[in-house]
Order: sequence, then structure tokens, then C-alpha cells
Amino acid sequence: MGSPPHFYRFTGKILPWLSLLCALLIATGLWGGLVEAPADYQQGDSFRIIYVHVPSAWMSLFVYVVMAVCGAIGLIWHMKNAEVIAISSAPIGASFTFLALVTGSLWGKPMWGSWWVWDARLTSELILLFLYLGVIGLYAAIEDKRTASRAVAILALVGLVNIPIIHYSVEWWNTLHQGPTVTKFDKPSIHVSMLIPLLLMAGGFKLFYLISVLIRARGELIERESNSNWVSELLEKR
Amino acid sequence: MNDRSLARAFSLLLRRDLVINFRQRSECVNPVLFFVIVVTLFALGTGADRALLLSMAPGVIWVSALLASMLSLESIFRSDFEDGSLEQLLLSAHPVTVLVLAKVTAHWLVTGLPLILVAPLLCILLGLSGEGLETLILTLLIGTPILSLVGAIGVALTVGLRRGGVIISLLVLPLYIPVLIFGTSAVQMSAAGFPVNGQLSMLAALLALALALAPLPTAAALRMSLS
Amino acid sequence: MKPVRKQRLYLILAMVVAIAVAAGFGLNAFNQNLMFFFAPTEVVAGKAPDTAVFRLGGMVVEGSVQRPGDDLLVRFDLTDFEQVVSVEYTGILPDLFREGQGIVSRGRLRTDGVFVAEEVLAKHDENYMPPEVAASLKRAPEDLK
Amino acid sequence: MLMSGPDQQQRAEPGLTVSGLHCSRDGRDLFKDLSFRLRAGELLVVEGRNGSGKTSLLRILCGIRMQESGSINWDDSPIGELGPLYHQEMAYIGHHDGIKGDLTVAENIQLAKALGKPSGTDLQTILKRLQLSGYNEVLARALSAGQKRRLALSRLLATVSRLWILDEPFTSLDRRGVEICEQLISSHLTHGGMVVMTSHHAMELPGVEITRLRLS
Repeated sequence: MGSPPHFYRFTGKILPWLSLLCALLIATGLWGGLVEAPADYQQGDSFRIIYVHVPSAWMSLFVYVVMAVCGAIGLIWHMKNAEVIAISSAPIGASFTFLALVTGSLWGKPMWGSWWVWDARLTSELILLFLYLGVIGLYAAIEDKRTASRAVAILALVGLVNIPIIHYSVEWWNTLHQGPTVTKFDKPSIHVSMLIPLLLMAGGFKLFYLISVLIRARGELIERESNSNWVSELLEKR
Repeated sequence: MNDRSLARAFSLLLRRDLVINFRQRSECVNPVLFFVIVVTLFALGTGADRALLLSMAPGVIWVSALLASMLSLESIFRSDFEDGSLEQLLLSAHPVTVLVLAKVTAHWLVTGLPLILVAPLLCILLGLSGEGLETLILTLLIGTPILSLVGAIGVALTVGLRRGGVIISLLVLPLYIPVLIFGTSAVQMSAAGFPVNGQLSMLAALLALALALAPLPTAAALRMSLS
Repeated sequence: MKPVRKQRLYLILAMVVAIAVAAGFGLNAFNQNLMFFFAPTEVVAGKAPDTAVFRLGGMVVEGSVQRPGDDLLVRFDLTDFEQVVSVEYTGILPDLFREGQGIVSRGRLRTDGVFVAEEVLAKHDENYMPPEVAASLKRAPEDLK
Repeated sequence: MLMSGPDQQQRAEPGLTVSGLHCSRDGRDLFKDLSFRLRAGELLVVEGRNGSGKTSLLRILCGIRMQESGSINWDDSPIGELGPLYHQEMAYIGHHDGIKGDLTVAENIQLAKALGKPSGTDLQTILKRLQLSGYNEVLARALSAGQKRRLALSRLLATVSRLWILDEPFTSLDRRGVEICEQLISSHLTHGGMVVMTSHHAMELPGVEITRLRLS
């Protein structure tokens, strides 16, 4: 897995299977969430936006951590694959963050009575979006892509301090945003019939991220290694 | 290389940076002028409603300080990068983080401190006085070094770019948000007559954290920029 | 120990001390009032601003919601189960606003101690369940924990 | 000026050992499998066309630039691990002089001393050897290009460094300046120092054996 040509061939093989699994998970998750799951005792059907909002919010944090960790690996051991995965994660993470903010806003208007509130959770999530945009902008601004990867990794590591703040903001401060539902240590405060579709969706989102990051990473890798032998062999085969 | 020589390198580098800034002068005058002008523009742009100005004063002064500090950031490393002093800094016999700290300290003394000195004047212009003014000065005193420390990371990341100006604001401003939030909320609360220990503690915590950690990514980013 | 090793140790020590100081200040900050909203107890104790706008959070007291006129004026009481503050609001309430529901409202105190809200936001909790389950829980509230 | 004898003899392989160095820029290989050794008293001149990677090689040897693969050892330890320990035994003169125009000549030399491992040589002696006597209080930006280059070379005298890495040290120096610089190099070598340098200038150092490395 360490060398780019290996990575390219291996991911090429598993991508179709991953896509199939992902489609399956999201389809059953959506069906379970939108059709099977009962309406909430308080929020009625409006709560169903949870099936997009919560997985994308989770992913916004998860992708950032993956990006920072891969960046650090690239920074320390100069592994090309890690560098490429780190930078390929950024636009996907930014999209998840954006989706979480938009769906949260759509949820907040009817329930809270406001599109947007400057509480700690929302503000820190917005900062996360800015961090992603900073990473993307910085990568685009530096010409040499290996140098750019190192720059991006440093920035991503600095921004990592924001992650615990986002996660714990609802516990540290009195926010309008409710506390965590599923990640509580004792037991999730969501009924099982509602939880299962949520977990399916979360799995589907994770796979979706995996698929898109692999596709992006493959493209990025080809572009970076365009002068190397294995890429020209690949092109000849076509 | 013992600790004495490290302390000597730190203080000499700090003094040299101050001397250079003193010989150029515009470096330290421009941010202050910018700060004063932006605050004035806010006052003019929102009209002369005293109550409105008063309620906006903490935010206006903090945002202007943020922008002034950000505009002056490039001077931390830009000229050193251009004349090759930066590579000599990285090749010195001392830990780069400590040298970075010396340069950031010099930058704060030259650009951050003057802001704090003129801030009372601007507060009076905006009608903020008494408790609120004292808290504002205190928050600026704790907060502006954080801006310099965190900003240094941004400059170090972009110093090798021909046009780093816009991208640096994209990198640095999100990281400035917590300082802005706690700084302004402290001033607002104290103007309303409440204790602000919480906000001040938070700012102090941020400062200690930035002092401890910010030089590390800055040094790493400088190495990256020179490679 | 080699001087360079010693120097590195000092630097790491300095960093650890600074981080400890940061943690100390941070903990202190969390013990202070850094909240998005004030609770009724704090308002009654006079900890909230007299003149400035602030946020008040609490539970709508059961049976306290009144609509005195045929306009949009609503009166209700907010509690944190210790103290009660009366609130007046003119405007459209969010869907989730109901008795027993947690809300956050933004406004200022009138001289008679009534909180005049400019905005009312409903705070929903992190519990999601079907209505039947909620009903059965209500019958046996001790099961909730 | 150099570390005394017994200390050096304890080390197994004192000096610089480079093996399997690979460097590429923008996906193009500059050099591959580059290996050489540099011992006390040796001079290595790196030659090659423009863009053949001479400067890149020198910057890699300094530890500023990252190599794709390969190792650089100083006294048997990788330079990345040594960090400041390596840098205090090394001096680098790059394309840029690395002097501050707003500081005086004396202030620049003082700063260079503080940043490195200062030598016992006093300011007047350094200035005299570089033919900059009387310029102590002059701002560096008022110097001519050749004088600035000589001021940059003062770093070699102001600090104690076993290894000198010089990128085109003769740039903008006049005949006299080149002679001064050549004297510096040969005296460094006879005292057991090491020099890696690039130069377009044909070097003649009496009594010094020059190893040449061609990058293509």
C-alpha cells in the first residue's frame, strides 16, 4: 500500500464494491429514516432531517481528523499516499461541513425559531468550514504540490484544536444547540427504531467519503506522478 | 551551545528587530494610522447616534485591531525571507522556535503595543469610558500578543508565495475569532457592570497556549517555505 | 547531560508549564459565567444586566402561558426549577414552543422585573422517541434515567 | 579555531557522508543515487549547467531542503536528527547575502556571532581580513554589491564551523575580493576544515586538492 502504483491498482479494484455497499446503506438508511421510523413525540416529522444533519456533522469532524492525521504522516514520513489523501479530503470535508450547517439551519428555523444563532456549537462549526477553505486555498496557492502538502498539513494540525471545542461546546457552555444524542457514554437518548436508520446513514456517509476521497486521491496521484513510469505504462494500456 | 548563548541570541535578535523597525519607522506607524482611520470610518459610517456607537465600540475597536494586526503580519518574516536572513535563522545553532518567539515579540512591541496606546483615545471618540475602557485595554493587552503569535503561523506558511496577501487573511482570520469573541464580550459585560473574570481567564488561557504551541508550527512552516 | 539535551529539556519544560497555566486559566474560565444565556436564578439574584440586552433560558412553567388580547402578545413564566421569571413577548412563537419546553429568549428586564423578550427560541433536548414511548415514559417518569 | 585533535579521533568517521541522494523538482529528477564523502581538509566543487541542481544539492546538504530519498550523515549521525547540533558546526553562504540593510556592518557581524557558535576572532580582525576596515558604523544597505558579499563572508570568520557550504561565493566580488575569498578557503582547509562549493569561476588554490562533482 505504500507505493503509489500499488495504491492505484488496489483502490481501482475495491471501488466498485465500496460503491455498491454505500448505495445499499444509504438506500436502506433513507427508507428506514424517512418511511419506517416513527415521528418524534415533540418535533413530529421535522426531526427526520436528523438523518442528513447528524451524519454530515459527524463527517465534518471525522474528515478533518483524517486530514490532519494523514497530513502529519505525510509531514513526518513523507508518504505520498498520505499527502494525497490529506488534500483530497479537504473539499469533501468542506462539503460535509456546509451540508451540516445548511441542514442545521433548515432544522433550526421551525424548531428553535431562528435560522442561525451565534452559540458556541454553531460558531465553532462555522470556523471549521473556514479552516477547510483555508486549507483548500493554501494548497491552490503553492505551486510545488509536495511543498503545498506540507503547508496544508501544518495548517490542518493547527486547526485541530478546534475539533474538541466543537465536540464539547454543547457540554461546556449553555448553548441553544442540544447535547449529544448518540455518543453519550451511558446509553443513547434516541429510540432504537430511530437510531438504526441513523447509524445506517452514518455508515453510508462514511463509505461515501471513502469512495470520493479515493477517487480524488487517484486523480491527484496520477497528476503528481505524471512523469513516472507507472503512469505512462497505465496510459499505454488504454 | 549553552543556555546563556541562547538567551543572548534571543535578546540580540529582539533588539536588532526593534532597531530595524525604528530605522524604518513606517513599519510601526502605519498599523496605528490604519487602526485610527478604520475606527473613524466606522463612526462616520454608522452616523453619530451615541447609543449605537457605544454599543458597537468594543466590536469596532477589536475588529479594527484585528485587521491592523493582520496587515502588519507580513513584516515579521517578509524582508528576512527576501534578503536571505531567514535561511540563516533556520541554520542557526539555536532552536528555531525560540528565535521565532523573539521575532514575534519584536513584532508585537512594534505593532501591537502602539494600538493599545492609542485605544483609549478612540474609546473616548466612541463614547466608551470607565469600566469598559479599562477592560478593553486589558483585553487588548492579553489579546494582541495572541494575534501576533497565531498570525506568525500564517505568515510563515505564505512567506514563500509571491502574493500571500489575500490567502493569509483566509488562514489567519478564522483563528482570530475566539480572541474576538472573548475580547468583545468581556468589554460588553464590564460596560454593563458585570464581573468579566471568565472572559479574561479564557483570553489568558489562549495566550498561554499560543505562547507554548504557536512557535512550533511557525518554525515548521518556515522550513516548508524555504524548501 | 549534554548542553543541547538539557536545553531541549528546558524548552519542553517551559512548554509544559505554559500549557498547565493555560489549563488553569481555562478551568477558571469555565467556572465563571461564560454562558450563552442566564438562568432565572441568576436573574432573580441580580446577576443579570439591568439595562442591557441579554439572553434568558429556562423551562416554560406548565399552565403559565396566557394570551391576554387578540394580538400576538404572550405572557408566560420561565423557571429553572428554583426561581421563576415572567416573560412578555409579542410575535410568532417557534413550532416547539409549548408548556414544559426549554426556551431561550433575548430581551431586557423591565423595572417591574418582567423580562421583555425581543426574540424567543425553543431549545429542544437531545431525546428522540416516538409519541407512544414518550407517553409511556410520562406515566413512569422514573424510568427516564 | 577548530575542535582539537583527540575529540575528533574518537569519532569513527568524522565528516560528511552522503549516500543515495535523490532529488527531484516538479516531478523531474535533478539527480539520483548521488554518493560522496567529505573528510577534514577536503574541498568539493559541485559543477554543472544552470538548473542541474547545484543549489538544490547545497540546500539539501544544509538541511533546508528535503531530499526525495537518501541519507546525509554528519559524524555518523543523520543531519535531521542532529538539528542545531549540526548547524552549529556548519556555515552556509547562499545566493542571498543574508545581511540586513538597516543594520550597520558591526551589528550584522554581531548578530551572525550570536546566531552561530561565536569564534574568538574580534570585529576589527574580521573587518581587516575582509578589507572592510572603517566600515563598522556604515549601514549595510549603503555598501556596494561586492562589499555586501564580503560582509556575508564575514560569517565564516565570526563563527566556528568545520563545514562551509558556499553557493557561488565569488558572485559580485572583484579580483581582490576573489583572492580574499580563496585565501579564506585554503586557510580553512589547511586547518582541517571542509568546504562544499559551487562556482563558475576557475579556482586555483595552490596546494589544495580539489574534488569535482559533476551534475548533469
